[in-house]
Amino acid sequence: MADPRTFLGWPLLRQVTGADRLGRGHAARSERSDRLTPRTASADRVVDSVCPFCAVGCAQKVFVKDGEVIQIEGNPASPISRGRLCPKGSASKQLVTSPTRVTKVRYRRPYATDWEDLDRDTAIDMIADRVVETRRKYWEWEADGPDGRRRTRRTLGIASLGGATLDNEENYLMKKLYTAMGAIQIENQARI
Amino acid sequence: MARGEAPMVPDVEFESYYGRQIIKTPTWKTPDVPLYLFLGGLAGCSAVLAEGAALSGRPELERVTRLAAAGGAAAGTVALVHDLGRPERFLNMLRVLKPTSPLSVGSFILAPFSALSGAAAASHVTGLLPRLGRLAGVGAGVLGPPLATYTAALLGNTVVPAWHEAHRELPFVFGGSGAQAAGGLAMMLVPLDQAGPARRMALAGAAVEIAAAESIVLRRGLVAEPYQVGTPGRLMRIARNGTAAASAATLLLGRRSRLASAVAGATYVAASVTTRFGIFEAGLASARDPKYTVVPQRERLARQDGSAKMSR
Amino acid sequence: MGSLWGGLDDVQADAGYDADHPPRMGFFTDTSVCIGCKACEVACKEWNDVPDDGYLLTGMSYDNTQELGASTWRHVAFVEKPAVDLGMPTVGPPRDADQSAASGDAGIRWLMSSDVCKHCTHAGCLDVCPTGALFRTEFGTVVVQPDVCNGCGYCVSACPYGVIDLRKDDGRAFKCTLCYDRLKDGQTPACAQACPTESIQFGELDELRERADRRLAELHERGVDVARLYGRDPEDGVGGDGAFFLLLDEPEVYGLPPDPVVPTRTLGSVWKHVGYAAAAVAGLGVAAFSGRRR
Amino acid sequence: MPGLGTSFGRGGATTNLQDLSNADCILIEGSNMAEAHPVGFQWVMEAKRRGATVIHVDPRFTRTSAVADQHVPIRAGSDIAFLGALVNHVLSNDLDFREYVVAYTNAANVIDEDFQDTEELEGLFSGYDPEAGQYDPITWRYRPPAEMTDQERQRAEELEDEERRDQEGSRHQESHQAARSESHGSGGAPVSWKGLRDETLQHPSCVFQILKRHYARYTPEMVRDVCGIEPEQFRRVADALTRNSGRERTTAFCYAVGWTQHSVGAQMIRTASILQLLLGNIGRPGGGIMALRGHASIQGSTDIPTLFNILPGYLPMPNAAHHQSLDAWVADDEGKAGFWGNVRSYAVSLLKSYWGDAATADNDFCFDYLPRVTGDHSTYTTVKAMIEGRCKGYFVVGENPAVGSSNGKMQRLGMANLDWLVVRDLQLIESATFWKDGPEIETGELVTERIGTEVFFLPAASHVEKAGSFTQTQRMLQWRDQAVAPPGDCQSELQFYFDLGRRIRARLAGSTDERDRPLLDLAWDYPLDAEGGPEPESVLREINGTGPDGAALSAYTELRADGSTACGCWIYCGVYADEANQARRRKPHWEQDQVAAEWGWVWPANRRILYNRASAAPDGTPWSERKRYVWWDAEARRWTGADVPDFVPDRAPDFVPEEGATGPDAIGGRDPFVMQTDGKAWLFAPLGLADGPMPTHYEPAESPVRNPLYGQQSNPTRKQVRSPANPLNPSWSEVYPYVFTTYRLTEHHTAGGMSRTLPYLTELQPEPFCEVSPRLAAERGLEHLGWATIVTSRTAIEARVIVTDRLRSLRLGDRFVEQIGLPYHWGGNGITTGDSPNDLVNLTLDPNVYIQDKVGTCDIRPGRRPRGPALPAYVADYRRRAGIPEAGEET
Repeated sequence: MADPRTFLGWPLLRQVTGADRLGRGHAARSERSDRLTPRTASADRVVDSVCPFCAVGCAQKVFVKDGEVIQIEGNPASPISRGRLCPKGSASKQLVTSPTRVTKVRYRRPYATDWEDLDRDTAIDMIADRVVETRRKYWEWEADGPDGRRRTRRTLGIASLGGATLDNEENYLMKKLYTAMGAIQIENQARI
Repeated sequence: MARGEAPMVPDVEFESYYGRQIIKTPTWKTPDVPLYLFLGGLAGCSAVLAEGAALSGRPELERVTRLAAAGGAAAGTVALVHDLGRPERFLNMLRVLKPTSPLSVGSFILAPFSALSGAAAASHVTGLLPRLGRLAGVGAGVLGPPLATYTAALLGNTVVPAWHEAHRELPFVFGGSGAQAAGGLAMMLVPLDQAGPARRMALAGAAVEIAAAESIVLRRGLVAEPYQVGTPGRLMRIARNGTAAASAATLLLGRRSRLASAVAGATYVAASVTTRFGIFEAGLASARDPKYTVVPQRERLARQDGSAKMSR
Repeated sequence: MGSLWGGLDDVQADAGYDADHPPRMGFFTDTSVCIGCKACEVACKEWNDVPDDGYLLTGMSYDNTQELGASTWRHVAFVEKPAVDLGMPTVGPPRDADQSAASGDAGIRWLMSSDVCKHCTHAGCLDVCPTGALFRTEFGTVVVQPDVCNGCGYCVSACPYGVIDLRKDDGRAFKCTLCYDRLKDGQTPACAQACPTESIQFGELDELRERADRRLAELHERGVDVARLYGRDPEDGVGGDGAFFLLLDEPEVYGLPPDPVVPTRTLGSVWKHVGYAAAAVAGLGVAAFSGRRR
Repeated sequence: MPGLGTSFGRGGATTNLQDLSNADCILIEGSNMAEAHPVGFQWVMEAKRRGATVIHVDPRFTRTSAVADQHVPIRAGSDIAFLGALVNHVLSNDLDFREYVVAYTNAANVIDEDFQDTEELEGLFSGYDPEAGQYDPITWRYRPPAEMTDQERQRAEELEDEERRDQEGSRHQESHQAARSESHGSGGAPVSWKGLRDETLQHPSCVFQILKRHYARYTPEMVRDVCGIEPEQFRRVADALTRNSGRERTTAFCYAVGWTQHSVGAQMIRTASILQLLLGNIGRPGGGIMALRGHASIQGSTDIPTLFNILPGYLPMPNAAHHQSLDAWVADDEGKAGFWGNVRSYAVSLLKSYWGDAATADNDFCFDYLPRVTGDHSTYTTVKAMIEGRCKGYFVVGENPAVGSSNGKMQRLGMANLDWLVVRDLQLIESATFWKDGPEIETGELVTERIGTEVFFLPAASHVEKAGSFTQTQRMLQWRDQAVAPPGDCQSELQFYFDLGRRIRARLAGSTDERDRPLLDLAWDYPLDAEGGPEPESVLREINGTGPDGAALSAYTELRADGSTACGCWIYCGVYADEANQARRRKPHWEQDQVAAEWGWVWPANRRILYNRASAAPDGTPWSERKRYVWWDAEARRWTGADVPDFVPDRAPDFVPEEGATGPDAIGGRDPFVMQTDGKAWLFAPLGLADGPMPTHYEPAESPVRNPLYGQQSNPTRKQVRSPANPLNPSWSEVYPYVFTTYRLTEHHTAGGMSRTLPYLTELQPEPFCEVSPRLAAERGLEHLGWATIVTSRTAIEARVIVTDRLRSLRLGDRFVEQIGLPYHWGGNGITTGDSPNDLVNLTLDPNVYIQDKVGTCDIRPGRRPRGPALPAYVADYRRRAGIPEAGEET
């Protein structure tokens, strides 16, 4: 309520002098209630997105303020979802701003009992080394087929799982790189 | 007319959502609120006694009752503020005056009463500004009865079945109980010769309280059940018996034995406190079991022969 | 002055708003199309930053949320009932009627309903709130002002539906605000926007009531006799709800009171008896001194 | 996919979600749509509001059943018996939409005289090789047309030799078969000619009569004994379907993993396809088959596959036994009728987008750079390879096999035997921490200090921290803009894999080894965005394809085989038409009609309902005013209507292709299924499916009952993963008497990584539970909210018990079958944890797509499961009592 000390702000006065004699509405309003606006009204920008959970493809509006996601809700313009979301889609803000999200690389040494830190650049270098090494070690030019040895030009040492939650562009680059690498044991959720 | 454990009403058939309660259990904390109910009654009636004592020249009685009024009001206010979820915002109680809210009306009774009874007691004790003190005392006396009885509206104006059904009797229970407490306290602390009015106040209050309380407990229908069974039932019986005993002692020995008067007074006060706890617990019990909400409402609907309460 | 119970056409005017106030907004929840997905529960919490309140498997069918409260402003109830007491013959081939309430082979009925604050025409919580924290908004909804509420808890005992409650670690009372901030910006409340099957419909209360009447007639015509409206009648014990329902069973099956009444309806009698009692106490006081000297 | 692919020519949903609102009847089976696709379900409710009948067939009474008009409880895994009986009902009562069936399906085609049906061979088709466990489809072919031109006869012999060489030559032709079946995601299986047709449907060997005989024994009484469905309710469903089909009314089917995850999964979808074709609902508004995909972009991850047996656009991965040159690789389909006939231009364009300028005509456009497959390299076989130490490095990207994949123990045992493992996800999922707190650590089967796997956990960017496109269940590509930058070390897969590729190429820069040419010649330079990753829209543009002048193409018909065009995925060509990201279009639906063609982009060619030529009668006029959709505009001599016509735009309805025409020219005016080599929808599939031309009921690998229809108990061509870690429960065993089925809850997401870590979702469904019927609860002494242990020969898990009438005890003949429901979201990590039901599941795979049978048998006991080493002992004791040999050779 207005600071009781400023006599004029006292709601009781508004109640007695105004139309809200029982003090159940207009007289009882606080300044905060008068100034109240939705946080999305002050967003820096609204970005068009799509829910990451299931394949219905509900369109989402992502409100951003000061580089942070402040709200994710359905986009009424979508002919598929008409602005609606399910419980998972409605929890998208919590998904992307979850405090338990990992934001640092974790590394586990062989036989170790716990994680340790590792900076990302080094980690990707180490992974690249391992890919090249494992590819070389398990490279196979030919394999026995029903009609004798046939050229296969591949490695069975490297496998990959994943992508139904990923973008088409990501799946494309992964398949392109793996294929050029000769890795063929590539799979994703289409199989489970 | 001791009432056994067995409820007066047989088990009833009704549907519910997995047996869960429909209304919320009141969030008022015990002992804060039952104590506040008692202190309000004590302070209010003590202020009335104080005025009587001042007018009839009973200095001992006046001193005790003025202190009781001021002390009771102060303690009550502390209990009330302590019960708040955000005690630091207690002043918001005076933001608006809402006749639809007994607690809002009550705040505008308690606040001035506390000030006036405090001033009266202070002036009486220190002797400063006697005339102003007397004037404050009169004010407190005037606000006494409302302070003692508005708390019944506080409970009566809820959806808690046990309280709401008893909204006609509760004011008399609280008023009587307040008088009984004020009288009792005075009987304890005031010499016999000046305690006559206290005794009479206590006796009359007790009579009113017992009559009103019994009409609640003995009421036909399910909603009286919380006052009969379990802890609330026991508390109500203890209070009633205590009050009755105190009244008997007062009538027989009240005027002659200082000790008897004190014991009776104490019993009166104790019984008054017990009544408040009994009524408070009965309310909680009636909120926790959905049958006390559903069955009476179903009966009410049936009585109106299913008129289009709900358009089919 | 202001009316205390019974029908009331313009709740905003009654609360002191001038004539150009917006129309009264509300919810109509058609539980016959609710699929129990709880999107409303999550969307509400996500928008209003309502804290999560407990991970407990209750065994109450798919309802682990249990009830409305200070940290649950939307609660989807689940009731599994044998289809037999449908008030309709279940033996033999069902008519082509819309059997949305029943599985065609008389096996089972699974009722689902998203419960919410009723934003009553005569709101017990609003009436008893001593600080004016609870107030009637320009949209006719009932909202707690968190900067005013001091947690006295009186509203909790005055709500006939058991909706509002104090939040344990916060002390203040909380409940659905019908997204008061979104309404100020012309937006749809978060739960109504999320609801996949538009079981929760938001709009002007008058228009919602007409829509509900049409839907009820449509269901009755299809043989779903158990359908009834709850809280639509402006003459009921709370003067009609701002958020009313189409149910498929008795209200108490969903945990709703069959005949809710705002306590304020009997306040007159309450104050009258308090007055008598006060007078009695005063009388006692006088009598106490008028007798013999001792 | 092959279920739809072989039937209609494309492996995607034939319709879209909004169109369901035009249906007069909707059958939802193998799906719990209200719970798994709640927002899509609004369209079913829209149809219901307009008076449509909604039928839900599901082992459990779910939230879909609650609002359905009819719930039909069915024994999990017995769908083909139910659907087959519906086919039988339609055929034996002549309730089919005859004009549609004769014109648009291969009902009239006469099949080879050597063909023998399961009725004659006790549950097997002709051509079964018991030793290899595979079929030789040669006897399933169309009988050649009476008179054939010399050219046709010569072509026929040529193809026949090729077929014979294929079959005899390659014993291990599984992947050939699988690749062929899976590759019909787009482009039906090739048959050499249009075959002899008897449009009166009387010829004893015509498809129509073969179907009649095949399903003759699928009677309502048989359905009661196999599925537990009362005949009276079966008839109600049959009436609802037939009453709501034909010229004036249409019925739609919706299905999801309830059909795909079976050892006969593809055939379940085939039965639905046959039924919808007989009822004449395919290609029409309010009709079709809505394949409800699970993950956000599962359709996308098969169109542009991170899968072992296909390349983008369903081009098959070259097979070592057959494809040692570009010509050999495209020979199977080149020249056949239908758009799939242009496969060479699609293949060359893909190679150009992979290897750019290095791919020239004289080096077969770098065809030789492609690695070749030699059989089944699916995930379960790969995991077996890991356990046997043959696979050493593993990337797990946005997936959680430790909980999501079946036989979880095998997954973890495999990962424990790797050299290195890279996991990329938002949260620390069970697949990343199995070495620390996996179930096997508790039982002692694995010891942390003895697990040598080096594990890298790299945090991923969320869907709002990267731009990109998903392909949704209705084949729609929708673009997401980037809202905020990824926090900390998080990065998108685009950034990670581009960077990884760059570093690998740097390490091989100087190499002269032939092995490294594909990496060094890879077209891997993309314009970079602010964060240093490839510009996502540039990758989409590459997928769309570019012409000789580098400009974005607008239709796959512009692709050329001479290397002048490049295209990352031919079926997505058009998504970047006019140099604009069509997937990013957001025209509000209130500014469009219900088809809403200007929102996002749908493959192929932004067509929303596939095969929509069939929404018009053979003469090109709409079947009815009520169901008008696409029709022939005689004046403009073009097909027109509410959607992009799925036909050659200016080809008249009465057009008859000349002899020997190939590719699109061979499509006749009455051939709506333009991707099929004979332009007709296949009731009978002469080729393309590993387990038979017509769906046949077989019991799941683990079943409580004998197959009442045939001596053949399970799918004869099912793929068994033989490993000590994958023992099978013997069927109709008293030790494992109950059936269990796993499923999802609305409140959680698949393996739980994206929902069990969120408070708002976890509080809605906080603990793992199993659903049992009151009768089973009484039989086994299970208490509501008490604990239960569920055990199979793989392992035992515990879960809280929910006793509910929604699980019905099904009466099969003279006995009861009890089914136990198990939501599978839980695992060792997250706000609430629990055992993973997928640990119970055995690995018996569908021969076409290698998906596991999610149904199995089990036992259930009250109380919590044993802890520590006592658990494997408890499970082993069960195996012993069931007579399963310990870790020895599979019987």
